[in-house]
Amino acid sequence: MRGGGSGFRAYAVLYLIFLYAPILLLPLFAFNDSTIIAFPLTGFTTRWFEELTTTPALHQAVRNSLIIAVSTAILATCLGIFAARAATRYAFPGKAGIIGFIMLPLVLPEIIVAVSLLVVLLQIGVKLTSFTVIMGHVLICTPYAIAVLNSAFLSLDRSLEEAAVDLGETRLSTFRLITLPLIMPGIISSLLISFTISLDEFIIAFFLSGTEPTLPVYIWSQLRFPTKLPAIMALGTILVALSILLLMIAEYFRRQGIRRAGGKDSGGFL
Amino acid sequence: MRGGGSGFRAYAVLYLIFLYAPILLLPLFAFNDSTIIAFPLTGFTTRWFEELTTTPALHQAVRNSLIIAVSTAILATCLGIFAARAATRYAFPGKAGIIGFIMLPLVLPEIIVAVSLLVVLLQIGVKLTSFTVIMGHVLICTPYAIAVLNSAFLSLDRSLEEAAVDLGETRLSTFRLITLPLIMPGIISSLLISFTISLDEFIIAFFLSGTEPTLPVYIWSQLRFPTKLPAIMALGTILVALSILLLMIAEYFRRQGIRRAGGKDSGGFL
Amino acid sequence: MTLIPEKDPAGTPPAGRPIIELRGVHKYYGDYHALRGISCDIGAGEFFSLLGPSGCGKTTLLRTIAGFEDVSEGEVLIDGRNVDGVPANKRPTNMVFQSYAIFPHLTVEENVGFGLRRDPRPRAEKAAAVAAALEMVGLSGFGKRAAHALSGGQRQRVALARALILKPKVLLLDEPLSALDKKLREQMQSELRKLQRQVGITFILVTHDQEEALIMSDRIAVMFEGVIAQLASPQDLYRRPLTRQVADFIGVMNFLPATVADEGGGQIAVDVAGLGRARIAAEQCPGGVRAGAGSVGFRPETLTILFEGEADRGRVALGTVDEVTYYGDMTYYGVRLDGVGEPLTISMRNLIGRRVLERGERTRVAWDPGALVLFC
Amino acid sequence: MTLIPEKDPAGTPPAGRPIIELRGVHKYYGDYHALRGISCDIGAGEFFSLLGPSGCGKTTLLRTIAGFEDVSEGEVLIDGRNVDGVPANKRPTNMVFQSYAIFPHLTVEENVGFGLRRDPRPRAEKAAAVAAALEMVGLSGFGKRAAHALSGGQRQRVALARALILKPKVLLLDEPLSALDKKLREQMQSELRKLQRQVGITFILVTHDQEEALIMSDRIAVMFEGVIAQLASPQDLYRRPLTRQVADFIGVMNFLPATVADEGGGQIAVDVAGLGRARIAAEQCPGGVRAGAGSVGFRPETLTILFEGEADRGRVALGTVDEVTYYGDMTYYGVRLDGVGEPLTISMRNLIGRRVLERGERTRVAWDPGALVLFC
Repeated sequence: MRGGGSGFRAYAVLYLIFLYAPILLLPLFAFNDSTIIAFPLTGFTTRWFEELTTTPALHQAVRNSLIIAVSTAILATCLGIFAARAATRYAFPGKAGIIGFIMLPLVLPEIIVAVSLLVVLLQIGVKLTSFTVIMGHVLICTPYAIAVLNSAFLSLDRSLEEAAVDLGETRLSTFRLITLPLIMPGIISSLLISFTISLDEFIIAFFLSGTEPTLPVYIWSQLRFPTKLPAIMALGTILVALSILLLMIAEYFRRQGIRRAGGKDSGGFL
Repeated sequence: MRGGGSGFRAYAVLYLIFLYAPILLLPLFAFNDSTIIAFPLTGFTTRWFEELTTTPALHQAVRNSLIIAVSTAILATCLGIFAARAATRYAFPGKAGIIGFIMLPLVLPEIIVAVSLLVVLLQIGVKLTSFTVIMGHVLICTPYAIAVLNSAFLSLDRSLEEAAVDLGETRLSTFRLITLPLIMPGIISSLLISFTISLDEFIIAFFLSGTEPTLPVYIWSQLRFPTKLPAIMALGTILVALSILLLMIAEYFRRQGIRRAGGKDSGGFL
Repeated sequence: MTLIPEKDPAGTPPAGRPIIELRGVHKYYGDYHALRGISCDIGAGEFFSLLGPSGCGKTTLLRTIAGFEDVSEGEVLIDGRNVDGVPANKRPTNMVFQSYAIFPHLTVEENVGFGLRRDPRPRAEKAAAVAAALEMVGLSGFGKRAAHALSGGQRQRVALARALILKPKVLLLDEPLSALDKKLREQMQSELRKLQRQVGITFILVTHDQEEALIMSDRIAVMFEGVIAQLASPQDLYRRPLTRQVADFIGVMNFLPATVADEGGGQIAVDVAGLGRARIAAEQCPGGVRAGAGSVGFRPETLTILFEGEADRGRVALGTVDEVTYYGDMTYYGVRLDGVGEPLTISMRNLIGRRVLERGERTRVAWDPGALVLFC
Repeated sequence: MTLIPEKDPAGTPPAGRPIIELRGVHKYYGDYHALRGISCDIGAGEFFSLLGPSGCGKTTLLRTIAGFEDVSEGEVLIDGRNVDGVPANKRPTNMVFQSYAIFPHLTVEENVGFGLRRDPRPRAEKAAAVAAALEMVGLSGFGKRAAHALSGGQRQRVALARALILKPKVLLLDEPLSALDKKLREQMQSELRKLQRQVGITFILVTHDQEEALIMSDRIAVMFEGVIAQLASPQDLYRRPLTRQVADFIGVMNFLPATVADEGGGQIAVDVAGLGRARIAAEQCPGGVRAGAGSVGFRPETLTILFEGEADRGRVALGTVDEVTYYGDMTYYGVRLDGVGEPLTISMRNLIGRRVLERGERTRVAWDPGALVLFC
C-alpha cells in the first residue's frame, strides 16, 4: 500500500473535505450580517440567533421533538431489551423469522412506513398528535435498539448470572444486581441512538405529527420563506454543536463501558 | 424473570404486533379493488400493479434511485475502506478528532445537511442532478460504511498479513490476496447498508435532485393525488417484498462471513 | 449403601454419613445421553475429583449437583436430603466457575460479600467476615480494588473467598486452574489443598488434567462418555488401573500384547510379546483375569536402564536407544527392545555423575514382573 | 568471532560458519529499551531456543531476525550478509506464527503452496512439492480441506509445511505450541524435533516454557529484560546455571544461604546454613567465586529421602515431612530440615514396594556436597 496507496489516500482525504465543507460553512452564514446567503460575507452579527429566541413556534417544535425523542428512546430501548434477551437467551421455533421481521423497518423506505401508518390511523380514526409520531419512531428505532442490546447481551458472560444465583439471589434480583448494570453501556447506547434518530427523522413526523410539528418539520415549513434562511443557518449551527457534544458523550460512555468490562480499547466509534 | 417477566413479555409482543400491523396491511389494500383506502375490502384486483408498469415517470424515478444508490454504495464503501484501515492500522495525531468528525452526519439532522448542501451548491452554481444527490448520500452513508469496515479490520488478525509478506508477497499483493478477501463480508455489508440508506432517503434527495426525482421523492409527489394512493400501496408491497429479500441476502452473507472466518454463529442480525 | 459396580474398589470414603449421594443419575439433552447412570458417595471433608477428557460429562455432573441442571433420571442427595427441584440458590453448595465469574462492576469487597446480602447480621460483622475471607485467600488489603483490575490468580482467589464466605457444605470447582499459566497453576494447586485442609469443607474438583487430579485429591472418579470408569485413591488409580483406557489416561503407560497362559494358586502366568513368560500376582490384574489374549502395561519408571558397570538385576532385555528427551531432573528414553515392535518409554533420574545416553546406543533394560499390570 | 561476555560458557556452536550473527543488537520503542545489546552466533542446522518470561524481548529478537522489526543499533547477519533494510519478503527466513496465521479463506493446499506463487516452476511440479510438504507433516490427503475446519494441531502442521516448502535457511517459531493442550503439545514437541533432524534447517524457537526449551534445543539463550543471561546447552543450563535467576527459572531449585569460608587448591569451603561446612569443586560455582555471603542451590532430585532400613550414605540431615505431592511416577516432598528455615523440595521416584511418606513423619535426608551449586 506504500506506493499507489498514498496517492489514493490523498484523493480520499480531499474528497472527504469537499463533502464536509458545507457543514463547516453553516456557522459562517449564521454569523453573517445579511439576509442573503451568499459570498462575500458582509459583517458579523448575532441577530439570527436572537431571532431564534423570540420565535414561540420554534420553541414549541423543539419541545415536541424532545418529548417525542425521549419517549421513543425509552420505549424502543425497553422493547429492545426484551427482544435481545429473548434472542440471546432462549431458543424458540421461528426465532430467525421473528427477529428478521422486527429488523424489517431497517431496510424499508421510511416514506412507505409513514404512508402505511397514516392510512391505518386515518382508518381507525386516531387523531394525529405527538403520540402517533412516537409510534412511528418506535417502529424505526427498535431494530437499532435490538442490534445494540443484542451485542451487549452476547458479550455478557452467562456464568456471572449463574454465580449470582449460586450465591443466593433469585432470577429477578440477579437481573437487577448483575445483568442490568453490566448491559448499562448498551442501554445508554440504545437510548442515545434512538433519541438521535427520532430527533432527526423528518418524513414520518411530517405525515403523522398533525398540528404538533417537530423541529425538522418546523425547519421544512420555514424554508418556504427566503428571509428565514439565515435563522435556519443559526439553528443549524446550534444543532451541529449539540451533535458534536452528543458524539462526545456517547464516546465517553463507550470508553467507560470498555473500562468497566476490563476490555481493551480497540478504537473507533460505534 | 419467571413470574413478572412473562406478563411483561406478552405485553411487549402485543406492542410489537400493533406497531407492525400497518406494514402487514399494505398488501391488503394493494390488492383491493377500490380507489378508496378503507375497510371493508371490496374485491381482488391486480390493476394497481398493472398501473405501476405503465407509468414512465415511476420507471425513471426507479432508474434514478438505483443509479444513485449503487454509486453511493461504491463511493461510501471505498472511502470507508481507507478510513477504517487508517483508523485501525495507523496512529496519527488528532486521529480521534478526525474520526469523530467523519461520524458527525450520523447524529446531524438530515434536513440540516440537506439545506447546507443546497446553499453551497447554489452559491457555486452547480446544477442539481443525480450527481448532487450522490454527494449528499455519500456524506450520510460514509459513517455507516466506516463503522462496519472498522469492525471488519479489527477482527482481521494482523499476523495473517505478516505471514503473507514473510512468504514473499509485497504489501500490495498481500492486500489483494489476503486483506481484501478476508474483509469481503464487511465490504458486502457496507455496500448493502449504504445502498439501502441511499434508496430510502427522502429529504436530501428532495432538495438536491432537481428535475431527476428519486423513488421516495416520486412517491411524495404522487401523494397529492388521492386516486394514486392504491398504486402507492402496490408499490409499497413490492418494496416490502424486496426489503425482505435484501435482509435475507444480508443474513446469508453474514453467515458465510462467520463460517469463512471459522467463528461461531452468535445469532442475531447486524 | 454404595451403588458402585462390584468390580470397582472405590477407594475408602471417609467414615460417617456421605455429604453427597448420587444414585443412578442420568441426564439427556434431547437425544444426547450425557450422564449414563452415575452412582457414588462423596464423604464429608473429602477432596474429590471428577477427571476425564472433554465431553465426558464431568462438568454436567458438577452442574447437576450445583442445581444448574435437572436430573433426567435418578437422585441427587445432599446431606441426606433429595434436592430434586431445589434451585441453585437454595442448595448448600457454592461454585467456583471456570471463568471465575467475578462481577466486573463491583469491588473485590463487594464481590466477596455478595452472598451475604440476605444475611441479617449487622453491617460491621459482615465486613469482618469479608475481611477474614480475604485474609484466608491472601488478599488482605485488596478489598477496595476494582474487580476488573485483578490478575488471573487474584480472580481465582476472589472467587474462592466469595464461595467460602457462605460456609457451604460442598464447594464445587469447575476447572478452576485451567486459565492460569503453569507456574501459577502449580502454586494454586498447593494453596487449594492447604485451604481445603484448613476449612474442612468437601471440595469437588472438575478437571481434565490427570496430574492435577493425582496431586490434589483424596479420591478421583475417572469418567469416560458419561460413566465412571474407576473411582479410587490417586495411588490405587496409578498403580492398579481397572482398564487400559484408564491406564492410558493417567500418566504414561507402555503396552505390550500378552496372553494368559495359566492361572491358579494366586499366581497368573502371562506370555508377554518379546519378553517371554512372567508370573504375576492376582492383584496385578485389577480388572479381573480372563484366559486368552490381552495386554500388559509398564509404567516408565518401573523399567530401568543399566549403565556400564551396573550388575544385572531382575530380568534384563537388550535394546537400542531410539529417542532421548532431556527434562533436567529426568531423562525419558524411547528404547526399542530386541524382538519388540514399539519403542518403550523409560524414565531415568539424572543422578550426579550419571551420563545421558545418546540415540543409537545399545543398552540393557531391567524389568520387574511385579510391576506390570495385566488387562484382559 | 563471538561477542558473548567472557563469563558465558555459550555452549559449543556447531562447526562451520554461523547462519545468524547478532552483533550488539539494540531495539528501542520510544523510551522502552526492549533489546539491550544482544550478541550471539547461531550455527547452521542448530535447534536454538530463545527462552524467557514474557516481556524479556525474545519475540522482539525473533521478529528482528525475520525482518518485521528494524534494529535500532547493531547488526543482524544472515548467512554472512548484513540484512539491514532487507524486508521480510526478501530474507531467507520463514516464520511459524503463534496464532499459526493460517489463511482462513484458502484450502490447506493453497495455504501450503502460497509461498510458491512467484516460483517459475510448472504447476505440476509445484503441486508435487505441496504434496511432499503435506506428507512431511503427516497431513497427506488433507489438501482439499478448508483451512478453518482444521484442529489446533493440524493448523500447526499446515503452518510448518507452508514455511518449510520454501526451504528457508532459518525457520523461526514464535511460541508455536503454546495454544495446544498438554498431550498434543508433548506429541508436537517430539515431532518438531524429528522434523528438524530430518530437514536439517536451523530452527529458532521462542518459548517461555523452560521444559519445552530443555527437551527440544541444542542450545538455549535465556533472556531477562532484553539481555541474554546465559547461553548454553540444556544440560549445562540445568547443571551449571550462571546466576540464581537462571537457576530459579530453569526447573526447581532449593536455595539456602551460604558463606564462602575458604578458597584454594581448586576447592572451595562453604558454610551452608543449617547443614554445616561443605567442600565443593570450582566448577560448582559457574558464575565465579567471591568471598562473603551468597547462596547455594540444590536440585530436588539431588536430595534423597532414606527409608526405614536404608543405610546412611553421603551426608545425612534430619527433618520433618511438611508437604506430600503424589504425581504417580514421582512424589515431591516438602521437608523441613532441623535448623533450616524454609522447607526443601525433594523428588523421589515411586519404586515398586516403596511407600509414600505422610505429612508430619520424621525422616533422614541424604545430601551430596558434589551436587550443590554456589551463587556469590
